[in-house]
Amino acid sequence: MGQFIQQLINGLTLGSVYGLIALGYTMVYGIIGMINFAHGDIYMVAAIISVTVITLLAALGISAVPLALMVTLLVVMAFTAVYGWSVERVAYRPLRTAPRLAPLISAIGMSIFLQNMVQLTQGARVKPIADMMPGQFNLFTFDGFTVFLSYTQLMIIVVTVVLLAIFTYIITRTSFGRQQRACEQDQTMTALLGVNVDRTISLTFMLGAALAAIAGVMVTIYYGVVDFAIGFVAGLKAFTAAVLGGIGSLPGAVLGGLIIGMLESFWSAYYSPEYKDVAGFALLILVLMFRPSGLLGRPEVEKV
Amino acid sequence: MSNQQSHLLEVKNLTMRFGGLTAINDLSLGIEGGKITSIIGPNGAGKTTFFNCLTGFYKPTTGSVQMNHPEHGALLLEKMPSHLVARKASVVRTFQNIRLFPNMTVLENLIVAQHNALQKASHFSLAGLLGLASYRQASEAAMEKAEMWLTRLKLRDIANMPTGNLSYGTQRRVEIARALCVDPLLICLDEPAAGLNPRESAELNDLLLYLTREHHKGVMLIEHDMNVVMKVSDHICVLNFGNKIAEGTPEQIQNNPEVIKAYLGEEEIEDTTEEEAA
Amino acid sequence: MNTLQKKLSVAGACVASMLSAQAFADYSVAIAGPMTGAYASAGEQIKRGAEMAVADINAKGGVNGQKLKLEIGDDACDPKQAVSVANAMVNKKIVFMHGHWCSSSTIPASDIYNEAQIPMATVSTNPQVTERGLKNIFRIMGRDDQQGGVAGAYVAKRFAGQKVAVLDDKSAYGKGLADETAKGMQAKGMKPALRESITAGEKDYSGIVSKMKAAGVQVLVYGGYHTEVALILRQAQQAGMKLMVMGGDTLSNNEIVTAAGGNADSVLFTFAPDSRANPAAADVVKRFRAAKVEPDGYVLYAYAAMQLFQQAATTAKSVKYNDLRKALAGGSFNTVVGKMSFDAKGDLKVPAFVVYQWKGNKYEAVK
Amino acid sequence: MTTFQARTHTVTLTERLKDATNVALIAILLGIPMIGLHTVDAGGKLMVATRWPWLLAFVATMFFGRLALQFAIDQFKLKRLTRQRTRTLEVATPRPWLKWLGYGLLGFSLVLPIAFSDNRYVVDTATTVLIYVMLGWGLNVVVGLAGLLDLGYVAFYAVGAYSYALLSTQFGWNFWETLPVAGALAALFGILLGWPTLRLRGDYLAIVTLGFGEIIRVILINWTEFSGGPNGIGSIERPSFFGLPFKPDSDDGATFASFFGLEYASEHRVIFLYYLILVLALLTNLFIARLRKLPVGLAWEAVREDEVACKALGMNVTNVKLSAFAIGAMLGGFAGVFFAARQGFISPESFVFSESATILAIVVLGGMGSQFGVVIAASLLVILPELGRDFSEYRMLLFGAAMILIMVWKPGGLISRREPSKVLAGVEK
Repeated sequence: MGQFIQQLINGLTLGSVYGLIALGYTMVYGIIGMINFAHGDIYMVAAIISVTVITLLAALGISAVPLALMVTLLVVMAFTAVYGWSVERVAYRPLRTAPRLAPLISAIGMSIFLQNMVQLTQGARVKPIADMMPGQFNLFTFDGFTVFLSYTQLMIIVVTVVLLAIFTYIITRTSFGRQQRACEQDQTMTALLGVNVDRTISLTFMLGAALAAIAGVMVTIYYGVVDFAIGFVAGLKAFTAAVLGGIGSLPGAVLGGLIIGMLESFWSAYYSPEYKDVAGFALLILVLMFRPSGLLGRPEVEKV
Repeated sequence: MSNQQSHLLEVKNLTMRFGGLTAINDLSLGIEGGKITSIIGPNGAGKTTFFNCLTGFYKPTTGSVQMNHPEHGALLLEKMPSHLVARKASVVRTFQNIRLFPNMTVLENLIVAQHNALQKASHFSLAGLLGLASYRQASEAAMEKAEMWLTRLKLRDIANMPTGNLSYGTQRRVEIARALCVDPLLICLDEPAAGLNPRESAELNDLLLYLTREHHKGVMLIEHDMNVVMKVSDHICVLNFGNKIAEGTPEQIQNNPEVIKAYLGEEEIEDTTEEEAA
Repeated sequence: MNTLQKKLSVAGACVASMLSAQAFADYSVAIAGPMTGAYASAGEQIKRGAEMAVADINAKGGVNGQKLKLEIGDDACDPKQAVSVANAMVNKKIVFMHGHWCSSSTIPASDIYNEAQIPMATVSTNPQVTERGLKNIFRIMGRDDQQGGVAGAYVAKRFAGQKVAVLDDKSAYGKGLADETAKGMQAKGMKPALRESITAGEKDYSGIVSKMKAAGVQVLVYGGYHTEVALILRQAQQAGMKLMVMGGDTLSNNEIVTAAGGNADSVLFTFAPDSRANPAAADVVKRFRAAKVEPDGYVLYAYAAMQLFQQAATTAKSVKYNDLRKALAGGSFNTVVGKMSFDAKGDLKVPAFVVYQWKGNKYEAVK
Repeated sequence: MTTFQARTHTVTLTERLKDATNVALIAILLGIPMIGLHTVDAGGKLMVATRWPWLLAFVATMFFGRLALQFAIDQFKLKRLTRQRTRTLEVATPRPWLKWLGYGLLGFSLVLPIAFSDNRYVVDTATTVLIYVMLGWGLNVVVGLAGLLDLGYVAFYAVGAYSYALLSTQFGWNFWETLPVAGALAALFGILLGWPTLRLRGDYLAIVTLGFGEIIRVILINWTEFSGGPNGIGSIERPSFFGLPFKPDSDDGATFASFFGLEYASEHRVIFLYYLILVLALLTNLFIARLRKLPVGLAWEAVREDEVACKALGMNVTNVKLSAFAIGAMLGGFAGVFFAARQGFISPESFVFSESATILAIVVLGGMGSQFGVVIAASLLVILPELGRDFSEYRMLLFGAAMILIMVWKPGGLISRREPSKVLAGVEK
């Protein structure tokens, strides 16, 4: 029983991490309808930068946790947003009118480039940080199994919920959100109505990158160790989560992330971690067979 | 000539509801082979929805569409998957916004339309791969049929051009030619005259008459261009907000008050007073 | 000196030495391993060790009067790339290969070296590497079954009566080592309470940690690489578990200390007799540390491999395959990692495995 | 702000400098966290070290690089401008040089092993190119012709490889006996994958196929009794020349060398393997070229163009899609069988997602649906990393950058012209 609750918490945290990255995926996909394979690596770049920033802050003696955390988040978000902008400007803008699959391939190229760039500039070794938020709440002990919720886990879950609310507000209520949704429906028409499509798309990529940055910082603090190869697996899982929840829908991304996070945690705790990825993909295929546009996705009405 | 009493196609109490909206409300209609039947009505009257129910793209909420097929007997179209409607019941349609295969040439579009016959002849592509005589003959027959319709619709000299960059009027004619290559018993044309200049719509009229008189094909037409409808139609059915408000020969329809009211709005006739009061 | 600058200067030196030595460098020797990809840090170690060794040998007049030229192959632990690296090396007419690192790369590449009659010294520990009867393979590190046997016996003795979980990371190396250690434990009458495998390259192992916690596991025997061990250790400490870890040679990499958040004192691992304490290695170790390169893990093995070639080629007075192979098979060599001699299959004759334990930033042998 | 009179607007130097400074500014922001600062391992703890000179160098190269790039683009645009005026609207005439290039390549591929008979590395790389050409053609049926975005194509490659490995090691089947069986098995898996994805579109289809590829790989890794798990399967029987094995002369029966009175050399096997894959590739090309003209081939392309229209014409779209998956998978299976036979050892590491991504890149880069484009793209994407072997660490970095640059330069793929498969004689285009 204790283990069940513990896995519930672990699953919630892992799901929130997947959800955070999936949010970035869905926002980018939502606006230009393209699978941004490099998004996982933008998250990795953010994680690497957060290690540098956290280590620098510790060296400068800024140890008050809330202050250090706020500074790290802001700095990492800023730099990662520039990376997001540059990736879009170099690899995707020239291909905006190209056939659908061209940006997909340049995204894969960009993903390989980012991984190797970081390996060359920051070295291949694993980069650890001291535990920034030690301590946890020991909730209860049930026949010898103490269930705990660490501060970091709580922070990750709270941050995910808050971000989901903020970005849903941005997309649905603000004028920038309307421009984004307009771009997604019909870019040419939106441009004719006077919306600067290029700027909107670039801003979306920067927002997506900022989201990935927050996920990167959270993961660095939670797991305490980061290397240049974490982007690929995380990107794959987040993409699955975004599609499971219905690509293009923000709550869908978080919901998809939570489901996959939970499934993996319980599967590896109660059955065996060997086939947990198979379970994740099998669930996705099952859902898509009955709801071809994901759980919360808008069913694409085929206009005859 | 198909006999008069039993229609080629009988629509009985067809209703189509999308959630709260009733697109078609209890429509019954008989369509005769070898005749041109037109469906007219203001925009949003449910004409295209009717076509979609007819050709299996929408499953009607209630009612049935019965096809009296010379060989296969009575077929309930709404029970059949959409591709069987074309293959077994040989009822083919064209689309309001043209759906051609843009990157393929005009000829290829017409060959694809004869896919079923060719595929059977190619025996899962084996006969085709080995270049057996049976397949070669079927392939040549398909080319001849395509060439026949190309000539008939004056598309011969652009046969090898990709359809994507043809003019709007030409694309319409290619779509009709493609539909004819399926050898349909009933061909449903969704606003074929839209965007055609007078010369082209005159040619369309000749074609429609040619199809029904010479080839005894049933033709169903959704059209707003009244001089096409009134000129060629043998039978007209008028829809308004999903209800059939009139049916009959072009003359009957032209001076049917219900039709005029639906189309041209309120006439200055005696009951205008309570109109102001409402 | 930072890493990028050092790399460039070393590469510059290589190019310069290649150009200058072009005139009379007859012997091309090569190393192959994952210079890019997830295990690039191991590739880096091999490269450093081999470069230093070649520089030292060339400084002392090379081998049989010829200078050595070092060729570097990157297979990123992918069998397909390993095959193309092997073919490239055959074309470069190398006379000796120290590589590959991942067992799944060594096996396909060894067929090509065998056909092209090139002797190779590898550190891959999967038994299958030398079980296929190829005459050109010499393994300069113990095999999984030998390593597993020592580890299994030690765990059964020291942790008798405690609950032990055996995990692996589904890699050819990891699974082989975990299976052999479990066999070693069962031979001494201790049955593992848990036998699972996890996915390498991920971050979240909370599932398996809470499974071990629920099963009351106190000792984890792990087959695989140090990154995952550090993560599991960290997440176990967070879950309030005091977990002792027993692993293989890959845990000798000091990255595990930093990755486990500063203390990896509960990590034990089997490794060959510690070369750094070996007097013959003393001055080499000093020079490595002077170049800010900690000679742990595979650095000294790469150095030893080059020494192996030098001594065998000198005694055989030629680098032709048959002479060199006979010299390698028959002779016994003293290298920075101790004395080496090979049995019929090409495995180390007496692979004494010693159990070490991490103490802060260093590891020491444990009795 | 793209000014519309750009065409005649003479670009001033100040504009170029302003633009280059913008790029330099962005380079600074990009460079600070990655090049300016980096963490170094100092005795168990991380310490941040700085290398400002490297950052300066990076920014400078970006600044001057941008200037040079803009200058080159201006020249290119100017040249193209003048050239365009002289040429009438280029009607899609069939480009003869393409046909000659095709024959030239074919001739070169026949003669290559003889020309490089001593250089085993070139022959082996050429064999790898041909494997990827086979895989590219297989995936081209699914993605190029039928328009079904398949990101899990490596699963069929694995099915082919493992069926040959298992059949040859467990039951002693030789290469030629296994080939058809493995192809059929892969086709079956193709249908197994195709069936649940029938109603899915574009990216949803992509993620399901990606999932399918990962499921196969994870099963191969974990089901050790069946697939040898991570250790893979070794000592797979090498194909022999109609029964004559490629072995040094030994007493048990004639070998290839002894039969033909040649002195044994390991290159014989490599050259034989090259010709074997070449024959397979040519047969595949013939097979697909004919299929394209058959109703099934036309149906594939029709489904890619507009599925709804196909249904309206009475085409059973489900069968068409499944046949595309099956044929594509079968070709992937054949390539897998050859891969296992050539390498003699297979393990799950060879069937990861990045293989599917590379094969997809080959199809898209080659030009969707173009057989010849796949050949060029496959050679490019295999030879490029090999060329980079010398500067080992920067190899993959440049490979990633090359992929981006090529896609930006040729978004429609190298050969983006479609050869009609049915032509009405007597009608000029």
